[in-house]
Amino acid sequence: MLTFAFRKLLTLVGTMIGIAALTFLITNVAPGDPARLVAGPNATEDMVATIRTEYGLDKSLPEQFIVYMGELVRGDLGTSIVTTRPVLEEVMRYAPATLELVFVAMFLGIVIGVPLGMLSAVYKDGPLDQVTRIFSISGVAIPAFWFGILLQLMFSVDLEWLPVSGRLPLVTRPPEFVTGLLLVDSLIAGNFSTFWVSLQHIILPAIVLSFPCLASILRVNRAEMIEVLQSDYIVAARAHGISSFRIVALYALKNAMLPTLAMIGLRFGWMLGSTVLVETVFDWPGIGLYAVSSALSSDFKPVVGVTLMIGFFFIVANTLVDLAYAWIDPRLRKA
Amino acid sequence: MTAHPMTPIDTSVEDTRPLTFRERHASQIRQWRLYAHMFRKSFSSMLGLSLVVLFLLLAAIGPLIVPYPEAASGAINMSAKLQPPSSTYWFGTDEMGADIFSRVIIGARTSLWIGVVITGIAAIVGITLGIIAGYRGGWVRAVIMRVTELFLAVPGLALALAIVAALGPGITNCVLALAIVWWPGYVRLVEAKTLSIKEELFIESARSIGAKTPWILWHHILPNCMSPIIVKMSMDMGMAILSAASLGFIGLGAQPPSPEWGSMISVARTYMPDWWWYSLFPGAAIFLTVLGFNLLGDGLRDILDPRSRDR
Amino acid sequence: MFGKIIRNIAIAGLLASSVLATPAGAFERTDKGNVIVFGGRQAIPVLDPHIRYDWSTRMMQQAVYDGLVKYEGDPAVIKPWLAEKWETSEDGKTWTFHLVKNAKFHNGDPVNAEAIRYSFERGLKLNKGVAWMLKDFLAPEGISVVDDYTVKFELKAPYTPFLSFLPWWYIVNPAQVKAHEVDGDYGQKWLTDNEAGSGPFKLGRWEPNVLYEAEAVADYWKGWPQGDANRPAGVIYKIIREPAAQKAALQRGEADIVEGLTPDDYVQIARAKGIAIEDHKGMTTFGIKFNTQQGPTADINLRKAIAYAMDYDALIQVYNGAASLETSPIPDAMKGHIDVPGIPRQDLAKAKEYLAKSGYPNGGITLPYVHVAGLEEARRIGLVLLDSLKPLNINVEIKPEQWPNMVANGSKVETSPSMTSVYTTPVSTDPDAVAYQYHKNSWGQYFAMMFYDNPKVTEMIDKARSSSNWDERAKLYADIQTQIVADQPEVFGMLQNRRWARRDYLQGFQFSPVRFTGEVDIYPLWVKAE
Amino acid sequence: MTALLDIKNYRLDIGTFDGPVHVLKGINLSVNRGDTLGIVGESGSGKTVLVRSVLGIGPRNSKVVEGSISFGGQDITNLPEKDWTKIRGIRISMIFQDPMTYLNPLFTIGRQISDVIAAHEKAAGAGVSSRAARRARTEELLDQVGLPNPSMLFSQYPHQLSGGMRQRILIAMALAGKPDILIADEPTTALDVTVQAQVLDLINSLVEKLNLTVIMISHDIGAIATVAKRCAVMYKGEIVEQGMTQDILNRPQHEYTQRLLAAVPDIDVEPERVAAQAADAKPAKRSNLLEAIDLKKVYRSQSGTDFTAVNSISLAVKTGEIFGVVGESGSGKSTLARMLMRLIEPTSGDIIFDGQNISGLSGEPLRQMRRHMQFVFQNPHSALNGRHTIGDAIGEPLRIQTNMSRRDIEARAEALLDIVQLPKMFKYRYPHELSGGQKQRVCIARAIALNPRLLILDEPTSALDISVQAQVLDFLQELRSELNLTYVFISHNLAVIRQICDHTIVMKRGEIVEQGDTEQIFLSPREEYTKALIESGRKTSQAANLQV
Repeated sequence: MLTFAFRKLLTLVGTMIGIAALTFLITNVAPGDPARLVAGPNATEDMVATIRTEYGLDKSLPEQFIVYMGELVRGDLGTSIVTTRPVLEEVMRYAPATLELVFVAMFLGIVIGVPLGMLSAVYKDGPLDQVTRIFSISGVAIPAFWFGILLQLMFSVDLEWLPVSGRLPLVTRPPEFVTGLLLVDSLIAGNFSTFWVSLQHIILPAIVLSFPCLASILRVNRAEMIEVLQSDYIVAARAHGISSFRIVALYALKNAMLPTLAMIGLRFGWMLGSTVLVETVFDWPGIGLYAVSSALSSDFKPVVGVTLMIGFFFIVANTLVDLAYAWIDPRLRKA
Repeated sequence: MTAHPMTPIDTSVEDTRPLTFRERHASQIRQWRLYAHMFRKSFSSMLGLSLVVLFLLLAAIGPLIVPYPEAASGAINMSAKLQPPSSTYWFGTDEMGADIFSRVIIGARTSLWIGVVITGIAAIVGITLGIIAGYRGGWVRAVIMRVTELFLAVPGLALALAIVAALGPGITNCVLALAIVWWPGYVRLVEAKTLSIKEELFIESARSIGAKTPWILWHHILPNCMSPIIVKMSMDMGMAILSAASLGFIGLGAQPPSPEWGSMISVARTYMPDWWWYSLFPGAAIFLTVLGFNLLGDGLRDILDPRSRDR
Repeated sequence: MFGKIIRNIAIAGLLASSVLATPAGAFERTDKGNVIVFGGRQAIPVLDPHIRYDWSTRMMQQAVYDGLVKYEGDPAVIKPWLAEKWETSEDGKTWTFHLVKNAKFHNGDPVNAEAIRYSFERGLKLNKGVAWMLKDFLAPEGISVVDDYTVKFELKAPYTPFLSFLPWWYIVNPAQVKAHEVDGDYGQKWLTDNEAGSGPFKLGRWEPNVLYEAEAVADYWKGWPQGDANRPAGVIYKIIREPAAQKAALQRGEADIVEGLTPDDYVQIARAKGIAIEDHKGMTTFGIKFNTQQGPTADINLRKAIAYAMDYDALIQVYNGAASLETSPIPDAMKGHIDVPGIPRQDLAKAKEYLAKSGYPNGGITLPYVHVAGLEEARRIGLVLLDSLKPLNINVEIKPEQWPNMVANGSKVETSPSMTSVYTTPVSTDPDAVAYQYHKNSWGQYFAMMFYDNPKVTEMIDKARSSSNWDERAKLYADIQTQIVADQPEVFGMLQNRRWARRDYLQGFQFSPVRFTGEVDIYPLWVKAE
Repeated sequence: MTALLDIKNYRLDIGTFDGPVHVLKGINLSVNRGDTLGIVGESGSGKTVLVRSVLGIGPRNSKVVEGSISFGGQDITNLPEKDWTKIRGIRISMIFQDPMTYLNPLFTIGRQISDVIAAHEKAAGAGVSSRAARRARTEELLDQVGLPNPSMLFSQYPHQLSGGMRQRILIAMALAGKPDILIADEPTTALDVTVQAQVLDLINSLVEKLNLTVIMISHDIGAIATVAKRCAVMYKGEIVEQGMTQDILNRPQHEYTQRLLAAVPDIDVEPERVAAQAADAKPAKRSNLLEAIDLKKVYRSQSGTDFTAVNSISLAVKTGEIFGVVGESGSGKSTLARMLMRLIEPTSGDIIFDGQNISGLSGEPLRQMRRHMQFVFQNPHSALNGRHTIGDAIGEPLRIQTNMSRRDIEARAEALLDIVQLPKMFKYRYPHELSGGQKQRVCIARAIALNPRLLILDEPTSALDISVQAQVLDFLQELRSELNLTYVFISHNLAVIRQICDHTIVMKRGEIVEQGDTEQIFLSPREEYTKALIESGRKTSQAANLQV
């Protein structure tokens, strides 16, 4: 178990360094000059040079890379040239918002996707199956940004049921910082009205984010359920008189959960990536929005930092999935 | 264990006359008829096929049938800007007075191009690397798979965003960036498939008659990988179009006046909700196209992937 | 129509939703009073007044800091602020400012001459943000404290526009800044999201990428023009990135004033009840800059041909009429502006005539048109240009670029594209602010992407900026304008109007053209409750 | 007395794309309380479909055309699902074929059995007993089927147990409801020879102890004969013959039964070949075609431990003979065969083919060498690429190894089909359209396409039905004399080895236990292991010893 953890950790570190190198190189081949942006429109050449020197941009690319990797090993993600703050600090500030969104979306995806997948497997090729199939594939096919805007128009602008964007109303002060997740923090603080309004704010972006994920969870769960339901041990369970409900909801589901879990892990990373779009539409102050605004101002350290962070969460999620695998599947426990 | 439904061929009749085409290809004909039969039975598959056919048709002849073909090349008519849908302008007009119907239809060609190029590059690179990794093993596989995992650990859209932001906006850069992040999916698919096929007896059998590695890869492994690849490519056509549109939406996509759907929505979103038609139609076009390719892929999976084939 | 359909579908659900429905209230009321909400599209990454300025940043800087003087009104005039009066020496090199006695920083420290000296020294030494305005003429050593409330500036050379830049130099409290200095950084790190000012507001909540709150200072040393009873409790600058969301927020009363709607939105929303549009002629010029040194556009006849082919009416239509055509490189609101006779207007015959004289008599070339990615109007103008040049058989390739990349490319003759769309807002009301863009020393700057090189013009500009005689300067600027138009280094476009949409209960809005597009002086704003 | 189970004129169709397939045609069968009935049939005979129909878990898309099944006087032909819960698993229960796949891998043994108990209690309407009570009952059942240490087994998972133990657990599960009828579906097929015998013994003892009514289906007449007093023979969806097992074995009436019985290789019959050869009396001192010297294969697992699959084996195959290799699964015989072909690289040792040491060959010379040695695989179903036509498969060696034109290859492929006695039109067919025996013929055709001198046959018949097995074996012998081939023949089936091999080695855990002339080994085995092997072979796959 210890060697397992150690190997995981080693892969994690290796992958992180790989991602850092990859994104650093990609973002730095561009001709863009962020220093000039920061210096302001009228800045003279020597003013731009001041900033370049301050952020080490006057060095050659390989030098910058070595410096960056050196900092990275020490846990320093560099400094954003636009906000002049350490990237790590900013990423940590924005990460809870993103995680909260992703958790809620993932929750929706699992809570709706798994049972629906189960039902359409049981009623395979029936009308319910056809409907969920089109519904779920619509989920993958719908452009998230477009869908988000439609929902905004419908529920916020037209019906005025839900707020247009943001995490909290303007005058509501965020609850005391514990986890950074407003839903959790407000409950800890015992402030139910804040909980309620932050729930209202998160619901639309979470739906948009969860829709494609829900779809693939549903598809995988359905496919696996169909296969498991045809497997020998299910036939045996039927032959031994176990009730259909128990077979489907316990025996088959547990087996079908393995690939579904893998999909959830995969989709977790995908969701983190999609926050780039959803957070833009809903002005959700998370790392996705931070990445987009940084990318648009050629401020690349935050882009690399966010990519790293997403990679990190993704790997962590997949490690958790691996552990869940071992927990569910006794055959893997010895490894 | 059910009885094998396929009755072995009757060996008693031995005919000396040359066989007709139909007889020689009886097996394939039956197979295709079976596919067609299974495909037709599923409403969603047929819906997908219809959408894809419609899309391909529009991509092929779109510019010939639209009322204002010049709308796609930047003709402006400021006096007719932001007109709601009418008999003159079926989908209304945009902020420069261009006919949205014409632009959406002609945009199909752009989208098709985007989908084909991204999927094509990704598939060629991914299949090649995947098959090599799966068959060769050893350090070759280790290197390929490490790089692949690296790419897979970063969400594609975020990485593509970084690449396009670095290369500068534009449809070519967009396609390039997406192709760069797209191939690892194929590597993983093909590598896994190759690993399992490699263990099949017929591979050993081919080796025992002295087949060289390229022959085995080309004649034995590749054809057996094709089903999931075809399914994935079909789905990816849609997803690539969607991703390109997403980049277009962020403002990194096609340059004006090119009628790319994502870029159209990117502009149109600022005209919401009062000029709703502007974003509705390109959005619907993306949605239906991607839906079509995905439903088609899903239908193909049902008939091509033996795991779900139970009749 | 779309809205109606949804509304009908949803009517059934309305009853059930009464729990969810948030009251579409007006301005936010807190127990301290009304809070005005400003919906803006861009963030305020760094508040430090000597590091950075753009419209949103400067709006907030203006709220929490004071300068020696301040621009107010339309046309903009320089008003005494921390300095109650000032005088200039004969040779125009020494400026002496006398400070008001009652000004104090938010922590209670008095605003004295040392604070002024320190702030200017800080700005110059950091060599960022506003430094460029004065650094060529003022060294840190040139600033001296005469007495507690008198400060003296000695310039290296006479510089008439000196005063016009001073409103943008805000005064920080040296004691507070020094207390937060880290590694001799002049308190840069601390001032990023803290303030040490004396302005009418102090900082409230500071949630980057979400909102920035300014709380009114009850006993602001200069008092409140709207009266203490009307003065707001504070102002929240809320980031709303999407124009559609801005519009929605305004309509729902979640924001009291927004900027950055599309031209069509303004037309549309003006009809809505309870909403008023602020529409003012601004100083921001739009030009399509040619690369006059390299490529096809080095040919003046081609430049003229393009200028005559341009559909100028469409430029105005892009803004739904809320713009006026440039009649000179210098905007109308600026001193010394003249209407240059014969500035090109659309005339295809003339365009073809010039084209025939150029190196491309039959067209057949493709010219790039670069604009800042995401700038909607610039993109649309690109489409107008593309359409306008079709009769000349010239094709236009519209290329959106990220601002830093565009600037980087535009800093060298070799990489500068043939045509670049550039909006320029002069930082002061002095004509030198615009004229100097056509000076050879400006090469490499984004507004000088045309690499304009006319020694005669350069000489005239140098002469005009050091002269303190206005009549002489006015004549020089008239000649400069005429000559630049004749050389056609750019297509002279239009001056777009500055627009905001606000709730009609929001009072005290004061426009000043010298501020940036979007920037509002929030000091005089107040809410008139029914 | 009415029969406990009565099947009358039962006809069942399965709908497929090609139209309905008549899976069961007019089945008449009745089982009385206390009966032990065996159903014998080869794959595709419909025996599994039949017993599953009795349990109401027949194939999807099936349709009862005619007839009925009644159980205890109640018609259960088209029983609704909710009524089945009172019968399935409680009054009729089933032991499944493959212990590997019929246990849910994610649940403990105890959980799975006590769930079955709970389900039965619920169906009986008596209310579910306590967890502890169920545990006690489960452990009792485990004890009953002869499993040691039931309380430990209770919390173990299926993958921690051996195949034989899992089969016993399946039996325990089937007994959980004290069923009226116990159906055993090929309960021994997936097990090793020695384990097979034990499981059959267990079933026999349970029948005796619990007075069970048993229906056992199997393709193995030997297994049926061990358990069942009565017996029915199924062929292509029909029962061709039924009666007392003894009678059928001794006096088979139907032509198919006769054929089936004749096809069972008999371990105790001296092959005709020996007599013939003795008569031939050729002194012919034949040369060695293939020699292996000190072959060794060591696998290194990921954890770093070594596993020796083949340990220092030396052998010599003479030109023209059939060289037998026999051993249980895991004895290393397949690894050995593959090493001889250089399909697996030996860790050490030499292989000499026709006087040339081929263990160091690589690249082109190795490819050339492959012309002379060919391999026929155990499982013809996976040895052919499903995407290639038969013509392509047979032509492939020619396309790889020769410069023959397309047309010549076509002609040669047709000729080869002729040699393996398949029609020419098969060229255009795909493997999945062929039966197992036909596929194995195609594999053989492919193997002889290049006129090799040596064929290595790795259990060429074990994946085939018995009647087909016999045909293929006959055909192989014919082919050998026709084409002058030398065989290395690998099998776990001693009867088959005795029937055809001249010289035999017996392998156990990667080593040769005994070697010598085949007849010598069978008549007077020297080693204990060989003796035990022959003994268990006699017990299970041999029906003839019951024909007393």
